[in-house]
Amino acid sequence: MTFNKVLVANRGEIAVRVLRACRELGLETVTVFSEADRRSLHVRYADEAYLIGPAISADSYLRMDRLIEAARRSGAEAIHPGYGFLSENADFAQLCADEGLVFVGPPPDAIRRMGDKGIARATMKAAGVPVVPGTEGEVRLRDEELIAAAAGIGFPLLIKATAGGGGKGMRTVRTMEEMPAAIESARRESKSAFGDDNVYLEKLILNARHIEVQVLADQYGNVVHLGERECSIQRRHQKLIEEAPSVFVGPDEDFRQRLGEVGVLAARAVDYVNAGTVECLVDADKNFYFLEMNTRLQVEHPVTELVTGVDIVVQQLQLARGEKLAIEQSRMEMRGWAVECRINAEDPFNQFFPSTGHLAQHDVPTGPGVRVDTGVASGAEISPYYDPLIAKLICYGVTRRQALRRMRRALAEYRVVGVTTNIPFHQNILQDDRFNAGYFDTRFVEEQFSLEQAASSVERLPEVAAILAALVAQDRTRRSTRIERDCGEGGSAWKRSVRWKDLGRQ
Amino acid sequence: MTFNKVLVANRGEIAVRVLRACRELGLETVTVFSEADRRSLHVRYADEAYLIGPAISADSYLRMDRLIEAARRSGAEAIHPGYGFLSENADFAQLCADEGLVFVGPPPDAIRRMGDKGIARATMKAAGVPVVPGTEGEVRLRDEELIAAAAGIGFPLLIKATAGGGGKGMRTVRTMEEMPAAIESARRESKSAFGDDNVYLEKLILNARHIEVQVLADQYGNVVHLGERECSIQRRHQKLIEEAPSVFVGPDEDFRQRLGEVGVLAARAVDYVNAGTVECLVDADKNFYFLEMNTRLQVEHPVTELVTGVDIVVQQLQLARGEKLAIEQSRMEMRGWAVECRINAEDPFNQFFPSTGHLAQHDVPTGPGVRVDTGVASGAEISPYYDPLIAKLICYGVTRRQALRRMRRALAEYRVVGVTTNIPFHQNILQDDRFNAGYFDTRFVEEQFSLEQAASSVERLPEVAAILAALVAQDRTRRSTRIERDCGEGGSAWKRSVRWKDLGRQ
Amino acid sequence: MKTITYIDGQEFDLELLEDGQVRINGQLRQVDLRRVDGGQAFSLLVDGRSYEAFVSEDHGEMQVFIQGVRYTAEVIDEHEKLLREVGAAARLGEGIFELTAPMPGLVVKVPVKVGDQVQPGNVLVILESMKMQNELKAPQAGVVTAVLVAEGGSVEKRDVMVVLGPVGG
Amino acid sequence: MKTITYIDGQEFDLELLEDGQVRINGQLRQVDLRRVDGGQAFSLLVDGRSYEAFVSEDHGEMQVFIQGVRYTAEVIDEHEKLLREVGAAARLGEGIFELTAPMPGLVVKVPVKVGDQVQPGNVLVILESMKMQNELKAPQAGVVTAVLVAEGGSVEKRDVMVVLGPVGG
Repeated sequence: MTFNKVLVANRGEIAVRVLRACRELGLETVTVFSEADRRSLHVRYADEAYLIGPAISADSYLRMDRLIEAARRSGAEAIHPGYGFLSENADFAQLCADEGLVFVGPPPDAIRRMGDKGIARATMKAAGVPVVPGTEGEVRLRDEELIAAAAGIGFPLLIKATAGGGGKGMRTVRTMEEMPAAIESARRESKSAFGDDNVYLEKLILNARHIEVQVLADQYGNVVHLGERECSIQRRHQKLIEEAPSVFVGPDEDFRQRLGEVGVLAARAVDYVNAGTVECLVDADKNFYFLEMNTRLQVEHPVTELVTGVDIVVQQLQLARGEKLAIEQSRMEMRGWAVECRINAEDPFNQFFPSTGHLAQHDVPTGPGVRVDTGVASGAEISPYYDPLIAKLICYGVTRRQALRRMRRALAEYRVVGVTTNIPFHQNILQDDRFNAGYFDTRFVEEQFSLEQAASSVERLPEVAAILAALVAQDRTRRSTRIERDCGEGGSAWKRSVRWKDLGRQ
Repeated sequence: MTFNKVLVANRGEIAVRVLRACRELGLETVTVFSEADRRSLHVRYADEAYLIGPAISADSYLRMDRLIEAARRSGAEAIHPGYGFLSENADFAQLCADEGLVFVGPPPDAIRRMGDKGIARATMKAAGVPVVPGTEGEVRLRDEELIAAAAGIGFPLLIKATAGGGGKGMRTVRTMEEMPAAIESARRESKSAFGDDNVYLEKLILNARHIEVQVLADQYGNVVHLGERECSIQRRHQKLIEEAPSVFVGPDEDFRQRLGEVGVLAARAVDYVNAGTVECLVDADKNFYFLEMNTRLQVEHPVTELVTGVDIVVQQLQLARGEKLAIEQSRMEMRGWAVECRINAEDPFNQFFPSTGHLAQHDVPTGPGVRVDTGVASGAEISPYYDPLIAKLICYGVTRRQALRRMRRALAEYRVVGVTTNIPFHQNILQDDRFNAGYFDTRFVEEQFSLEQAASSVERLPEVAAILAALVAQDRTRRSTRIERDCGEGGSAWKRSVRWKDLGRQ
Repeated sequence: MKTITYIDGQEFDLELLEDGQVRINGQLRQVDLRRVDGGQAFSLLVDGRSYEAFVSEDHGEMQVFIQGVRYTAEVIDEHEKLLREVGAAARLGEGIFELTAPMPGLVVKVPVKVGDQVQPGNVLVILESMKMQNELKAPQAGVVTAVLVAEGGSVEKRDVMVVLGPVGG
Repeated sequence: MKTITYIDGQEFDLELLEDGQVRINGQLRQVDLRRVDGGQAFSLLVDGRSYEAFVSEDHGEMQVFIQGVRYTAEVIDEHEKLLREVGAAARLGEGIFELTAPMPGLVVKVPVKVGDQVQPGNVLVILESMKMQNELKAPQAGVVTAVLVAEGGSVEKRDVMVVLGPVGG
């Protein structure tokens, strides 16, 4: 079960994150890349890198055969799938096992049982974990059956795709009248996104907060939890800001323990091994309901790392090579506070449309309490083929207040030129009194927060902009005058750059 | 005593560090710069910036009058001196007070009493703090008196300048015969460096480790210590690698407490206020001797911040505005391990000569457990006027082993092009078995470590270098061929860059 | 040098004087601008206030970023402003477009003639400059109402070459 | 394209073939080199091994940094190697220096004549190229033993212009 060479079957910041953990453990590293990613950081950081296909994921990062071939060719003995792509694909985990490769993740059966939401809910219910009331979805209900069940559950409710994720195939329904049309459109979306139109119903928990529990499990039946994360700041079911611990759980250690125990229970119910996350919805009365278990490394794992001191990716690698869990639950404590902002290449002022192009400048903040996990550097191309996450900015403080202060400072230092990012969105959320006081739920961004309104309070400096623009224009005019004169005489670019130093090197 | 606007009377990484703390506290910031520093990060980070003179420190950063004037002009109400420059100048602290400005540091009298090493030693001895045997230096001893005292102290011993620092005016003497000449040269060096030729004698502690204690004190008589740092990895009395806690103190909590109490005792002895550091030499038998007290923020303060969670610069600002110390000694604990490598622009393979020039590339490592404090960015000029410290790379881990692993990983990721740095030195120290095992003292670098020998074990890749050089040369040849052809015909630089994309954008 | 600078449409009269002085809407400011890296990053001091700024130019549009806020900027000289004002009344809302020469050059080809109807993206003039042929295209649909240059002729920067009027106008 | 590449004095025969193949000392390697930012940073893959590398050129000397190690590189073609070998026996250890033209150009001035003794830094030839006058200097002390160009004449790249012999040699 031991291994010395790991293939990272992913890209972007998470590939770099995993490569770093491998390097710290002294493991050799292999990575793969699509044609769009030849210059990416993960290619530059790895000991070896192999091209596996064109930009489209289906033809590269999702090609199991090519991943296995790259592992064979390089002599890698283990594969870390990161998140997304094949990370929750039970068939891929099985294929690795069949090929004699260690899959750095849970056993195929655990992935499978947690992968179908209906089965997962039934399993959890049987294990005594509370689930959101709804149709358990083990069977495929017809439209009439769903409509009949809806009356029992009550409104508002959610229609969700069993194979779904990321908000796809999901509909909120407030009255019985809306049901038939909502079912039809959810089925259609699910069919097109996942190839399966099966849906189930779930009670919509009002004022719910998204709180999740990080668990680690070894092959010998030991399971621990690393406390909770709160990810209620979402937009269309996409997490944007995460923290550990949860401000809602706060100093209620008893509640924290109960949440943690749910995480452990869920992991035990499917004989889980490796790192996983149990997601719950928590209502205002601290009732919590199992949502789903993510059988992989989570984007927001760093906030837990900062407050527990545990390197979750290092743990994954150690657990995958058969080591016994070295963490004792009783000695585990959260210290301080960590907050993560996902820096996406998208325009917060224009419906969060993805922004692509040449990342001319990417200078990340540094200094006390600041961690940045990124997969891009200045000069990178942000392509339209993959998700818009360019970096995770994570700040730590002894208190939530200090962590948020540092986050504000770090966001102000962050420099991105070339693509548009959601940094202004984060800056505005971090100025919001309700956010700072901890009063928010999963609908906060969509229902209570207005970026336009928040942004209108930002100081504008048109006079400074005018001075800058005029000076730069003057510089450019002088420069182009010289180009004309010099090139007319056969002048060289070098000569011009030497002569024109008024604004400094270029 | 309260203030809303702070002038940072420094440059480089420490100015940026202080600016960040101010920003996190919501304070307005002002900074000053010499003509050599117009483009520096500290100028770009501050809300306001004022030119105070030419590159030479004596005409800019050391000009008290201009600093006071800049504070007046900007309306700053407090001055943070950083380290170096005027940070330990009692007259400057007094001048600030006279001008109604808050000096973010200790009272002038505490600076004065700790500033003269002789007085400091006598004060400490009277307070019951052990000092290294030697002449206390309150009086100015003549050569004959020094020679007579040397017999009583025994050899080897050190001749040290009372006004000294950074190894200047310091001589190691092994026999009585060497005394006269050594006194003369130490006096000469001290005279030229500090304008004072007074020297004193100190027993040379063999196999000593440099261990220091961070203290914080408020205006109400409360003093706490934040545990120890070890700084034994030095070269010519210049610290290169620092850690907290000390591997030598290790799990001996009793010893740790005794060291801490010495720090508190020293601070109390001079009615200290604000942050300070008490430096000790510790011999193999855990006897410790007071060396000196640094009455300012220390370069290596971040390692303490990482293991205690205390933001020392924020504390300085809060203490300076008269707040009561909010840290209780009994609740203070060190958690995990932190290591700092000072990244200097100097050539470790050529007698550590300073390296200056255009810093074409400065890409710092990021990711888990990595903190970087720096004052330069890509495009900066490293000038010969100031110290060679371009960045501090600080890594944190739950254990020393993990911190060192992360440091190795981070050093490997660090990219500097344009100036030579001591990164290879750090990489080699971090490969050294004795260093990793914790067996070292202050003479380790000079007596037991050979960079040339260590470097010879580094993997060389001449074949890869050859391939790279040939391809780049080919690219350049093609490019210059085009330049000749195009410019002969009046071609533009733009055209070439559009046509030639084989290796990518330039 | 006097310029008119528009920031998100707001007009500023700007005069760049000697010794780092700038007169903006009548107010004198002490200004110091430096490029701080190899590219688009600048450090700007205005009466001691420090700003880090970035400038990007794309398709002739200048964008300025200061403290995370983006401004669209346009800098013209007084002569140009006058021309605009004179033409403004006539052109306002009528969809008139004047194609001006972005640089001095030689007119290689004019593939349109008066009366032609053009679509956005249609080439109006091919201009050779620095041994490079540049296709200058229609930014909007319209009818060619004037062609002021001939193939083989040369133009100076900002010379009007082709004028488009509104379709059916 | 065939080259001889020296890395810290060690010689490599290198042939750049099509399709990213390189033959180095007889061994075939699959190579993929990309510039990864605007400047001197490269990503190099050699038979799947990934290297991040930096190249800097200063006063004609190429330096290569791979994994924190610095290599001094020189790349010449076969013709140049032959020339060097022929001259090598004669020059070896004798302090002979040949000033070659770094680019095609016009000889503006030759401030030395045969027999002159020069110090390092003394100008030997002023060469105009691309409207720029370049002062080409003596890298070492020596006596001028040959001047092969005349003022007003032109040279091609690599033409020998001035030869220095050892002082008192």
